[in-house]
Amino acid sequence: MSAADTAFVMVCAALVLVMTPGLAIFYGGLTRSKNVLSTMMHSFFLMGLASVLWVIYAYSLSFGTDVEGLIGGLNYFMANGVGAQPLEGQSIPQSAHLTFQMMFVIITPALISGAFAERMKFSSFTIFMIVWITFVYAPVCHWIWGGGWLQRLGCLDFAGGLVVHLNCGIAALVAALVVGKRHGYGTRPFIPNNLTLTLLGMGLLWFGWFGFNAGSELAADAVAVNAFLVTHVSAATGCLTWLIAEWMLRGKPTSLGLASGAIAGLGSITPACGFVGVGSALIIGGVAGVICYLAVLAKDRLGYDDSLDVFGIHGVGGIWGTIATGLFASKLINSAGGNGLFFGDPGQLKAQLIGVFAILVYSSVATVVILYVVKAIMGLRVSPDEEDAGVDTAVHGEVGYSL
Amino acid sequence: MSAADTAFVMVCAALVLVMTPGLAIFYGGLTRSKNVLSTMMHSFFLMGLASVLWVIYAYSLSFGTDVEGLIGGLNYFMANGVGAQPLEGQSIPQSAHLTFQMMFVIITPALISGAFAERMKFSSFTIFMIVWITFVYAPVCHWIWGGGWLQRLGCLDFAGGLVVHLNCGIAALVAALVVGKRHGYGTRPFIPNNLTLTLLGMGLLWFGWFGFNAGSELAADAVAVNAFLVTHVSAATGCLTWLIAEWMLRGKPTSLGLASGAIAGLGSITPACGFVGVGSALIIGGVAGVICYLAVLAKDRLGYDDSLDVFGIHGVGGIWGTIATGLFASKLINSAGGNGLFFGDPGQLKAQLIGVFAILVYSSVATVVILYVVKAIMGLRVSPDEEDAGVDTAVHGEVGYSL
Amino acid sequence: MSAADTAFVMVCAALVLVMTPGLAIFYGGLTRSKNVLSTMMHSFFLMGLASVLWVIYAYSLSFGTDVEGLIGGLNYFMANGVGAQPLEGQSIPQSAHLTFQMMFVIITPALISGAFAERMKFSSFTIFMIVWITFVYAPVCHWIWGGGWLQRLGCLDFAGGLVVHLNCGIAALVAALVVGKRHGYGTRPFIPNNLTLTLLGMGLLWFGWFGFNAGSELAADAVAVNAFLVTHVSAATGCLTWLIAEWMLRGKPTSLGLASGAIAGLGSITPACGFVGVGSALIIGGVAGVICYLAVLAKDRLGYDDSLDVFGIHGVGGIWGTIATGLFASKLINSAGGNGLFFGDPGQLKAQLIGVFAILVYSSVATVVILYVVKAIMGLRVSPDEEDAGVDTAVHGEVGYSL
Amino acid sequence: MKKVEVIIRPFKLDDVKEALTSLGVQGMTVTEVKGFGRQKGHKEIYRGAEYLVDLVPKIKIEMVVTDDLVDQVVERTIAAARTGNIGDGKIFVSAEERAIRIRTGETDLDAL
Amino acid sequence: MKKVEVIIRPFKLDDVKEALTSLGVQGMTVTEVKGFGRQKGHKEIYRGAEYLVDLVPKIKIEMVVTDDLVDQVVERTIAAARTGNIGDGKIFVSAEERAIRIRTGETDLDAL
Amino acid sequence: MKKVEVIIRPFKLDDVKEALTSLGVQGMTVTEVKGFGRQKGHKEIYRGAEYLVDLVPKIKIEMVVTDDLVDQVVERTIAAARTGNIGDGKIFVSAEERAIRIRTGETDLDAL
Ligand SMILES: Nc1ncnc2c1ncn2[C@@H]1O[C@H](COP(=O)(O)OP(=O)(O)O)[C@@H](O)[C@H]1O
Ligand SMILES: Nc1ncnc2c1ncn2[C@@H]1O[C@H](COP(=O)(O)OP(=O)(O)O)[C@@H](O)[C@H]1O
Ligand SMILES: Nc1ncnc2c1ncn2[C@@H]1O[C@H](COP(=O)(O)OP(=O)(O)O)[C@@H](O)[C@H]1O
Repeated sequence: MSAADTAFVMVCAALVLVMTPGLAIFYGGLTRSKNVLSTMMHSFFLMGLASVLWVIYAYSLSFGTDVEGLIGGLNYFMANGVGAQPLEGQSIPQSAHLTFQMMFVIITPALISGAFAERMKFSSFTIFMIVWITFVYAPVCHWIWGGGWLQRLGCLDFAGGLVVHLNCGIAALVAALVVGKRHGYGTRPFIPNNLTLTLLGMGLLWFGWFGFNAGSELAADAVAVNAFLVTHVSAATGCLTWLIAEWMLRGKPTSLGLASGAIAGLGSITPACGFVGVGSALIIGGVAGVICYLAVLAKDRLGYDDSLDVFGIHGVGGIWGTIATGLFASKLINSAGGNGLFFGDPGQLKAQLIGVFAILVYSSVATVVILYVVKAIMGLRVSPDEEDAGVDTAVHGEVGYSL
Repeated sequence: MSAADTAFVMVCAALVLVMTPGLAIFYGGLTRSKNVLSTMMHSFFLMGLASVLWVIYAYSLSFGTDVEGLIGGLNYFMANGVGAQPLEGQSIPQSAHLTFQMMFVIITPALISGAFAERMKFSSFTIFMIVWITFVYAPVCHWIWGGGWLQRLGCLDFAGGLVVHLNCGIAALVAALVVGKRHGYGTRPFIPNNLTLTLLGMGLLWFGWFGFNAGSELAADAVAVNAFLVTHVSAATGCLTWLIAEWMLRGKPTSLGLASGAIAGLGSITPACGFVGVGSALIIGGVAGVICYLAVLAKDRLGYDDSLDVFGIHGVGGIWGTIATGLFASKLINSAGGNGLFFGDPGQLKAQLIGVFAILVYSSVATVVILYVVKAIMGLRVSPDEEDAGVDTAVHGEVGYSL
Repeated sequence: MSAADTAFVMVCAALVLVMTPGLAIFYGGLTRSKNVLSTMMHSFFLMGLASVLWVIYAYSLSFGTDVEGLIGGLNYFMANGVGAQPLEGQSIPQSAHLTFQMMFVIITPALISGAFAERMKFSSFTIFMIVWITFVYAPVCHWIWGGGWLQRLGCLDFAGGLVVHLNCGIAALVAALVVGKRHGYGTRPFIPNNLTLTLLGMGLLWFGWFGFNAGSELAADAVAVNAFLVTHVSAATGCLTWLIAEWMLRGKPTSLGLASGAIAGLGSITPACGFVGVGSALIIGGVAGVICYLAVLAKDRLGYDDSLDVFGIHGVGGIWGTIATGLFASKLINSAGGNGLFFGDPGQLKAQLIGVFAILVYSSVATVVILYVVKAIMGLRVSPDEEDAGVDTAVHGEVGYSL
Repeated sequence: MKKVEVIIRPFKLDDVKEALTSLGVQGMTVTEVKGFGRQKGHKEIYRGAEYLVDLVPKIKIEMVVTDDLVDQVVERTIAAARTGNIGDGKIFVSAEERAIRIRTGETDLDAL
Repeated sequence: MKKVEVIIRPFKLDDVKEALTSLGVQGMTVTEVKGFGRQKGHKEIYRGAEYLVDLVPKIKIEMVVTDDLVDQVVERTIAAARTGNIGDGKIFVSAEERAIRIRTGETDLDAL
Repeated sequence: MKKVEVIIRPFKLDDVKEALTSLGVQGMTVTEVKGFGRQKGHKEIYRGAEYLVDLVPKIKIEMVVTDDLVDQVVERTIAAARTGNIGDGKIFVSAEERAIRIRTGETDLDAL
């Protein structure tokens, strides 16, 4: 066991944890003020709910003894036997592995919640999330990181382009379609209630993302440093290119565009960060800022109400980043990784495309099934009156601001 | 000296430091907007005041050469001799120990300030805090962590259930009673001015608490990882059970309930986190969420104005956590700890109860004496007019928001 | 390579990164609400812009092979060759060094932006910053940290008193004069829109400053711990003395005074933190709180509109801290440092004064030239109408709050 | 000239504004207010404390119009703001004696 | 019908509201305003700058009532809102010509 | 007594307030409002969505004054609030029947 690696992973776990409050305010600031608390609660509530599921059984489903490449066994039920002893090939207590990964199972479903902000029933949200974590997050996590079939196939996902971003992004798209539009969407102005919150949230996300990406190396080595550096570079270029694209197309460089571009850059580099160098990161982030912006513009044409653009940013960013890993990965950066197309191995790109396809299909189908079942049993939306009054007072009995 | 442990403790000290701004906004968001700054200042001001007292003499009183088990000597006056050399049994420079512990002497009195928010005189607050840190915090810290009588007696407090939470909680209860109710308490609605601040504050507290609890091991080892993990688990169950209790009793799951439950879970696991496992943490946090909620409900019956529920959450949580340590502690988790009642040693529970009783008595009596003396000399409250106008403009000459 | 040092530096880099969002809200809260986003964008935008310049060429200009003591060569263009191999005398991958230093090139120009908040044109801001980073930041950084002439001369600047604080402070003063006053300055009240943001921003700055100062040791050793400790102590005394000065002179202890004093203390200890002990830090911070307060009062007499007091706090603090290093530095604290005047070496003070003088002259002259060129080409200010309407809607097409 | 004051549900603002401008109303002033009336409020809960909040958010629109426009204004406002549920709001009409446009000094009808 | 406009200290809102409803006033509209008058303001200090803020927070209540209620409304409001210190506020009464309830189209007294 | 309602640009508040107090106006009530009129609004952009915001921030000042002061109030307000650009605002004058000072019960002219 290495004390340095252990210290590093603990701190990185804390950094990933703080992304969820960061996300809560990032999302919270974007809704109308009558829904700011309900939006924030989605994220905060998952800090409770997902964590409890994780230590009880979801960690085991994800990382327990592999069953046919599809799912983990229940050998780690209730964190049984997860203690000071490192997993094979690791230099940190397994309890640190469980802890670090726990932060991912919080933020992934929290990201989805942006799709149905301002109208989802809290009870239905709770049930949906329990089922989604169990039947979507855990298996997908197992496939890619827990020794499942995609991992064996050589699909690379350093820190969660598939497990986290594409997974949440496509689930969000499905959820936006099934839950339906907000009342007044497209006809009335929906002005963010507090962009200072959103910008600060972006800052916390960027900060925490270092733990997310560099921490995924599970060791304080040069690969971790590289991941840290390229994460930053991609975020930086993402925010610049989104801003420039917007400035050219719409005439105004907005702070929300800046923030959105940073998240696009961060999401896109996530699968790649342990495998690509600085030059590639400049490209990955730069492309991310533009294509995610275009995806967001497309939404307004297509007319579905993915309220906080989860698919446009995380879905599209996750796809792009996973493919980019298949293009730009280099064994010079990480000998334990692979070579992408541009470094001589077209096979890596193929593995990445299979990964993208698999998650797109599985996560969308599973999410649609779950949502329709929940809808049939208990409905998904608050009543129209509650929606007009605002979810905060109607469901939670609170108001965000009394300034 | 271990560089890994040193790095870990420094980062943990930074994490504990950021809890105080977190607390400032947690508290600040809960008051009426005319008092938001004065409430935040209580916390921020202690980042200055308590730190200076600490390096000058309070560290020495707490950790200097033991005098009869009651107090430390003045051998570390002005941080004299506190340098690169580790303390016995530690692997970090003593200056790191002083630094890490300094963050605790900031947040403990800052927690108290929630009891008398919106009406305390700033000058009286200053004097009260100087005296309280000297005559309450320092001795209590010495008793339990500095080689004092409670430590010798075998009372376990891994990260501050007694020193921090019970200590501040009971002082807060006393202060609420001595300072008296806010004008209009119980008759007019007191609506939190900004729950987004409060929720973000909770997020920062949760984040920083990892440093608080895991850092208290002063080494990046498996015990620290365990502390980290169970801290998170207890926070998670605390927020769930408070929310559920509230949902059942009042019909609404509130975001403030969620946040309060998380703090209850965090406070309660604090003394136990280095000694108990995940299963126990699920129970400790789960019980904390319910009993702290009931304590808060009871306040409204009893009618005292502990404005931000410091006793209900930290006091009750501190008592519960300290007792729970006597129930659930296990040498399998930490061989340097003890076995609780459920692991075969009723003696541990006894030691814990003595600890609870000692701090309850000492801190309440000392706090009441200090407050009455300050009251006699200079009064404790702002004038009724100032209270109606708001402490922010009346005392500090500022307004929180000009949106 | 040391994993512990690497972990430490990565985490410190993350801490320094989070200072920029902290600064964004610190500054954002101080302007009028119609300019809150444009003010925050200045900082956030630099997270993108400065980072990209840094990895492409500015790191190389700063730390590339020395050319006549004046500038670095282009050997690290595009981070070429910056990888796992540590620089001489360091125990971390050079990529970690590049990463850590990247955070400094973000926050230094971001600090300047407070001088011309609420009126600067965004396009001109962008051009100004590109040129300033290239022609001011990079050479100054090289002189002092990259093996340039000031470093050879023995001028000490542990973490950026000259490179960051004095450099930005004097540039800010110049910028305030060249850009000119805000419309209505001195005649209409300019009330901060949201001091809760400002206070939280101060908290994040304080938190991140640990990474800034302790991380500058690039190793998790006793010098780093000392830097950490004295940083905190100086911040603490700074906030106390500013508050007391204000209380005595104006009759009110303000939360903004508290926050400003903390920043003054932090800025002032920055060059000294690796070389001075706790006692000296008490003095450095205490003096900083008073003289920066007086500098801010003087501004209102002199009548220039350094809107967020960048010169008064960072400029004056940077000068004081750099001189104080020449007074209080001690080889007992850091054998790799020097002895200040009070520890027997007047030569150190001389070196410090040369450093102060050099940066004052170079940065002010270069900044004035750059600004006049940009002004001639494209102007510096938004139109009077845009200024009255607010930069947020006029330039960025957004509003900060819709509560 | 008459002053027409309209109190409506916040989310109806755009509809009412549109209805009025299409009528030829060239200016109006909008205020965020809280209304107390038959519409019942909601419960808010903060830890132990429970409050019945009986002030609900409303929008007040004030416009000064020529006498002959009043009836149409009332009619169109009702059409645009009505949901049929309690709390739709009120319209009040009162006399206005003078109006002046600051920019030009024009008065009365010319000032509207 | 008369329109009664009341300007009071913010913390008196609940008392006044209660006094008025007990009188039978069924509706009112509340606005957060700032008042300038004899009550002196306070000093605000932001770093070097010092401002005298002479606009103090007040609450404005507007209600349209039948003529016969006016005297009682005035009386009760005074009783509830008075502290005796400068800044207690004002009551203004003016004529209102028409009132319409949007929900039902009822007019005048029926609309209140 | 007349009620004068003035709608101005926010940044003109101090100038207008000063002009009025120098005239002897002893009290006024200020509200933050949004105005719709000839002044065109601005575009806001939030990711894909683009809105034309045609409500611009304005300040409303209400004051009740004696009849003989009205002309001067109008004149001075225009002088202080005018920029000459579209959106300078309006002044409206209407009759006020009664005024009462809550603190003392004084009425009408004595109450102002
Ligand atoms: N007498 C009144 N004077 C002034 N405003 C009133 C009066 N009655 C109602 N209002 C306003 O009209 C709003 C709607 O009235 P309410 O009685 O709730 O519903 P409805 O108009 O459907 O009868 C109230 O919230 C209040 O703002
Ligand atoms: N002439 C006026 N017209 C409109 N509002 C007024 C007038 N005079 C006073 N007010 C309002 O009444 C409030 C209280 O008035 P003030 O002169 O401070 O105290 P008092 O009512 O006790 O004499 C002011 O803050 C202002 O809002
Ligand atoms: N008929 C009206 N009734 C009430 N308020 C009006 C009316 N017309 C204009 N206003 C107010 O006056 C403001 C300025 O009017 P506008 O037409 O934009 O410019 P100008 O006064 O220069 O002609 C508007 O924003 C609105 O608040």
